[in-house]
Amino acid sequence: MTSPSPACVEGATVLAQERLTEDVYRLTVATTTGGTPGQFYMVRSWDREPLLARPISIHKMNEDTVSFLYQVCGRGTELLARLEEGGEVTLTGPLGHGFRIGELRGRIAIVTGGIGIAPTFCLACMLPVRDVTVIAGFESTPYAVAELLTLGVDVRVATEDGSDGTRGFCTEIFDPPAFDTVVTCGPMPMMARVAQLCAGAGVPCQASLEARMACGIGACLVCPCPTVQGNQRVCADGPVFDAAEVIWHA
Amino acid sequence: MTSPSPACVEGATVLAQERLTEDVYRLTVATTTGGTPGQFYMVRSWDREPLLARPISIHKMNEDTVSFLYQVCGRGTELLARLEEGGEVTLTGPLGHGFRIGELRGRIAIVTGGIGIAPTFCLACMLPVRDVTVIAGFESTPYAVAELLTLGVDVRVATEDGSDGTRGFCTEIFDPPAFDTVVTCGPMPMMARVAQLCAGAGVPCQASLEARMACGIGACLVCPCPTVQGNQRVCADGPVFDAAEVIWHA
Amino acid sequence: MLETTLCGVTLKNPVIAASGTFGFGAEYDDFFDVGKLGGICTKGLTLHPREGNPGLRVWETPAGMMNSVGLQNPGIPVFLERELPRMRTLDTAIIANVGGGDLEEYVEGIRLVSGAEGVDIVELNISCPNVHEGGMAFGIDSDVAAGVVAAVRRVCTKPLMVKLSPNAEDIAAMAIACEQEGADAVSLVNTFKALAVDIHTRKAVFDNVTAGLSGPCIKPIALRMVWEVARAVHIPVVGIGGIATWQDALEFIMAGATAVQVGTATFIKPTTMLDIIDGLERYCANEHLTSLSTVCNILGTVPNCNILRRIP
Amino acid sequence: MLETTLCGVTLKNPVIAASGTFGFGAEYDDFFDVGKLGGICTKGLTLHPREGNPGLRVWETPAGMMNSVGLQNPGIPVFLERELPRMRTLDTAIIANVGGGDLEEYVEGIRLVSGAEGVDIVELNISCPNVHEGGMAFGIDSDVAAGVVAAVRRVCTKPLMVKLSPNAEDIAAMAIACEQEGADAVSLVNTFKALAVDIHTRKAVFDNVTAGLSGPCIKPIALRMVWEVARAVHIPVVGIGGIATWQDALEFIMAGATAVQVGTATFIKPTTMLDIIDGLERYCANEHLTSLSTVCNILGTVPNCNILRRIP
Ligand SMILES: Cc1cc2nc3c(=O)[nH]c(=O)nc-3n(C[C@H](O)[C@H](O)[C@H](O)COP(=O)(O)OP(=O)(O)OC[C@H]3O[C@@H](n4cnc5c(N)ncnc54)[C@H](O)[C@@H]3O)c2cc1C
Ligand SMILES: Cc1cc2nc3c(=O)[nH]c(=O)nc-3n(C[C@H](O)[C@H](O)[C@H](O)COP(=O)(O)OP(=O)(O)OC[C@H]3O[C@@H](n4cnc5c(N)ncnc54)[C@H](O)[C@@H]3O)c2cc1C
Ligand SMILES: Cc1cc2nc3c(=O)[nH]c(=O)nc-3n(C[C@H](O)[C@H](O)[C@H](O)COP(=O)(O)O)c2cc1C
Ligand SMILES: Cc1cc2nc3c(=O)[nH]c(=O)nc-3n(C[C@H](O)[C@H](O)[C@H](O)COP(=O)(O)O)c2cc1C
Ligand code: FES
Ligand code: FES
Repeated sequence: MTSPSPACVEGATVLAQERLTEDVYRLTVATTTGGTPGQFYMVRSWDREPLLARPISIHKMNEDTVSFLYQVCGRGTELLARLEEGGEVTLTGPLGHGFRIGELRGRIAIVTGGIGIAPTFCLACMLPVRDVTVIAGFESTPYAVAELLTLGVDVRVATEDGSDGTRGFCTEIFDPPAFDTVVTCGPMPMMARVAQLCAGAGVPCQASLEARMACGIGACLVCPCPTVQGNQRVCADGPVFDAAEVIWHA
Repeated sequence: MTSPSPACVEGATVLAQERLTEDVYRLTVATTTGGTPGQFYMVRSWDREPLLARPISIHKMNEDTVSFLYQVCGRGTELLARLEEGGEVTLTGPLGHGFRIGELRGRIAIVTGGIGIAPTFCLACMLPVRDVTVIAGFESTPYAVAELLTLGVDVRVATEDGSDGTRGFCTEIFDPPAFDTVVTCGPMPMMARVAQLCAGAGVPCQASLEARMACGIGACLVCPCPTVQGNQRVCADGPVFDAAEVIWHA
Repeated sequence: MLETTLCGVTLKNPVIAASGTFGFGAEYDDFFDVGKLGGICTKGLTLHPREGNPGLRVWETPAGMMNSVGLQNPGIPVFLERELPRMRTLDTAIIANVGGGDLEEYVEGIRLVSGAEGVDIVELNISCPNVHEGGMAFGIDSDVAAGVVAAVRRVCTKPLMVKLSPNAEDIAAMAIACEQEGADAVSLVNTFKALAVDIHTRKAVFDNVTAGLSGPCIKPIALRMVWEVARAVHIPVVGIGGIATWQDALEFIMAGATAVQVGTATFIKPTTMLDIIDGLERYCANEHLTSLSTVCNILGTVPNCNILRRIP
Repeated sequence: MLETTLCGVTLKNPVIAASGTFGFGAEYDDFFDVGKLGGICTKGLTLHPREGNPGLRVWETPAGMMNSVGLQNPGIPVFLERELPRMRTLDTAIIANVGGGDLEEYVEGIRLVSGAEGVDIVELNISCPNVHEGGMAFGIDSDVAAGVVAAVRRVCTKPLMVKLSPNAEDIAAMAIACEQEGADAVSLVNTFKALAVDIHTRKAVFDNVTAGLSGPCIKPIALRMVWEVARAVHIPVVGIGGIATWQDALEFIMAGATAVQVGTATFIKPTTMLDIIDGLERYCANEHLTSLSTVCNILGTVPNCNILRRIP
């Protein structure tokens, strides 16, 4: 799968805005720009303030739409949450290199923490249902899980407050030797732990990283990911990296 | 009439937004803060950008509402024009000293240019219809005039492009000796001319001035009006001044 | 919890209205009880009355504004007679901000003001970018500033706080010079010298060409300067520049400010300073701090700062 | 109409991508034909490769952003081998931005770069606030800067443009010093040294404590500096700082800039520079200007500026 070349789409129409939990929303936008799972868009729904667009992963897509699953955690995501059907957003993307689907083999574990489920959702949808196990951790109320279950995906949930599934972190219910390849997305400490577990078990792992961004396309170098080959750009060389190459505690 | 003390009202509800011409709008807001003709509010319908609120005169008011008549001419007024019924604005006011109604005697001319009709409208409404003549100049399509006519006010219109009333400036159809007191509001060169005509004819004239503002309440001194008594503050000492005291070409 | 001592004067809290943005305090009394503020800096005063600058005096910029008021004020004698008595009823610390066209005007002005009952602190303004003579001319070069501070110190019978210009060649050296000449505190920053061009008339927007930039846009630079100065001197530092929220105020305090001044943000919302005070109070309560001094200059004590202590 | 000559090099138009914000040019080629630009400044290059700074590298501020990239670059030899050939296919002027940790690295770096076919102009960066050694340390004091420029001038076989820091003690004196030592142009400003504090961790946001502020927030100050420098020197001045619209660019040109560089605004919208070029073209057409040089430095010729010529 080659990545489509990115475009800057001004005034893309909002088709739907759904509130899934207290602070998690799903925004669906009319655009034909698509992408591959793990790629992202720089999104803005405001004019001048804040200054920069926000990187948000592709959560779902088809020929005419892209959906984003996002958690409100600051000014930008707050403004996104104010959008209503018929509103407009500016999108730049699809950007970055997504999951290397060709390298996923055998039993595949998708280990996510919180909003990390966003990009892995569309990956899970593309893979043969019987090969995939999603191990998803949340602070409290889960989201996006019900839909995966409907699709027949094996989903195992852990919540920190025990309100659903196992109480605790998703890493506690993740048993690397049971899988042939692993994909992970979530907070850095969680991914570091997953990477460590995978390394210990000798299981290849792809991790989708986050970093604050400015350009989003590889020009400004503000989004480094320290790797064994030196600093890579999360936006352009990632966001998906081979977990074994990432220096997790730099 | 003593001025009510000003308040800062956050989240006042927009009751109506009407587009009167290409670039002139009327915004009606629910607020009990009222005021007197010639007073103004600092208005903002945005969060952080632009930085400052915009001074807009009281155009109409009653116990529960204030209306603003405004012309879109930059970022702030553009954002105001985007407001819809049910939207919210932040108002600080009523501010400044309005027209000194007690000093208006005999035949009263209200000479306005363009959007200068905004504050004089509510003044005209308060005065005995038979005493008032409104002499209103516009670049092209007039606004607010039809409503004054309905109220029985004598309105004489001049338009620069001749599309309505007399072709030319309102000052050309204004004959000071025919009046006992004059009120004026409009672009500075126009008001300067009115003041000069009034001075020549010995007719007292009250002029409502404009200046760029920051605080709007008299604290920052960025809105000077040079007068024979030195610099006065348009926001707090005005906006209405005795035209004879203003140094028009400072 | 928020009570703060600034060169011997007790403030209810560390939030002070910045000079030139709060008149003589009475203007905002319609909107809130200004007695809740830590203090009020007067509009910049000069011995002789001034009409200020001609032409446009304000211009908006991204997240900021430029002003060219030019020290319009009624003169110190009129201030003392008419404004000070009214200010004294406001029940907050009074900081008299004094400018001058030459050394003599500074000295005479400060002699008069500092002798007046009710003035708690004198703020020496050597940083106004909007007057041709004096003002910032004294605030660029540390040696020149030292001369003014020394002269003024001799006649000032009240705590003397020197207000620094961000346009100074070396702000830390400037602060050190002020400290050496006997300043009891420094406040910074005044406005940044800036330019706006009217592309239609092809002229500068302001008659003076340049004007002073203030507001949220300058905060990151002002904060850096406050941090540099706080590391350089032992007298209290009052932080100014773009403060609009309690978080902003706390950043300045953590960077070494004993108190803060708020200017432009009051124009955005008259009660901004009350919101800042409330926010700081809640912060202290939530963090179980008995005083903000616990976190004051905390940046000076964390490892990542120490690394840089050696770097010029 | 927009064709511009900058120290002997013909640019299609005066709009140049600023160093560090446009990679080596290829990145934005997905979004528009970068051959339409007047020129591209490379990411800051050093003789030896650099990994850049650890920790967070970007932080948003009101109408601006702070960065702490710290001259991450592959080193000049790798640039010449891998990036330059690709850049040369882009059909726009190539300006090599060169930094260094010490005088020797500057000299060797510029010797190498200026000898390379395809490099049109060398931009000497003595103004990076994000590296510990070198960088801005050379850009504060005019005498220190003069030493670097003189040394570099001897080995630089291409037009030499010196990029000035807004943190310089005296930006006009700095520009004069560069001119005297043989600089063919100056560009300004680089980023402002600024600070952000994380009130939760009670530490500076950046590992380096301070970082460089850019974006619309700095425009009014940058514009003032460009105006001051344009009045002080006879070599061309390239204006940089917060330019986001064609009106902004025109303000810099009227204040004396021969060309402009656009940085942060490209992050807001990839095609910002094309919009600026279009806007300037329309402006020239509407105003019947055959060249922008008609209005370049026009501020220097209007009465209100002359008044101030005598004021320090
Ligand atoms: C490649 C990539 C994909 C992402 N996909 C998603 C997604 O699908 N759903 C989702 O909810 N979030 C996603 N994020 C995180 C998302 O970008 C941040 O939550 C968002 O930028 C926060 O913006 P804010 O204005 O609400 O927060 P603020 O904290 O106000 O933002 C301030 C600045 O910090 C940056 N920032 C803050 N938090 C983060 C973060 N965690 N990662 C990167 N930058 C941050 C912002 O972009 C902004 O520049 C992704 C991040 C990256 C890098
Ligand atoms: C006391 C008073 C009453 C006013 N009443 C009305 C009214 O009833 N209806 C109406 O349409 N306009 C009125 N104005 C003018 C109105 O304030 C400006 O048109 C408006 O501020 C323009 O803002 P903008 O953001 O659209 O324009 P911009 O040009 O983008 O504004 C930039 C800055 O300049 C200021 N500014 C621009 N034009 C003016 C102006 N003519 N007067 C004062 N400041 C200006 C803005 O407030 C802002 O700070 C009044 C002005 C004053 C001083
Ligand atoms: C309109 C205006 C007038 C000012 N007048 C003075 C003054 O007279 N004396 C002075 O020392 N500072 C004056 N200042 C500077 C402020 O006190 C303050 O230092 C500066 O605005 C930065 O703070 P801010 O960003 O919170 O506004 C003035 C600022 C503004 C905006
Ligand atoms: C992320 C980033 C990286 C930068 N890197 C460099 C650099 O390597 N060399 C340099 O001379 N300037 C560098 N700059 C400064 C810009 O070239 C420019 O001078 C500054 O950002 C001001 O312009 P702006 O406000 O248009 O961004 C960098 C700026 C940013 C934002
Ligand atoms: S965000 Fe600019 S290089 Fe990654
Ligand atoms: S706007 Fe502040 S005094 Fe008038």
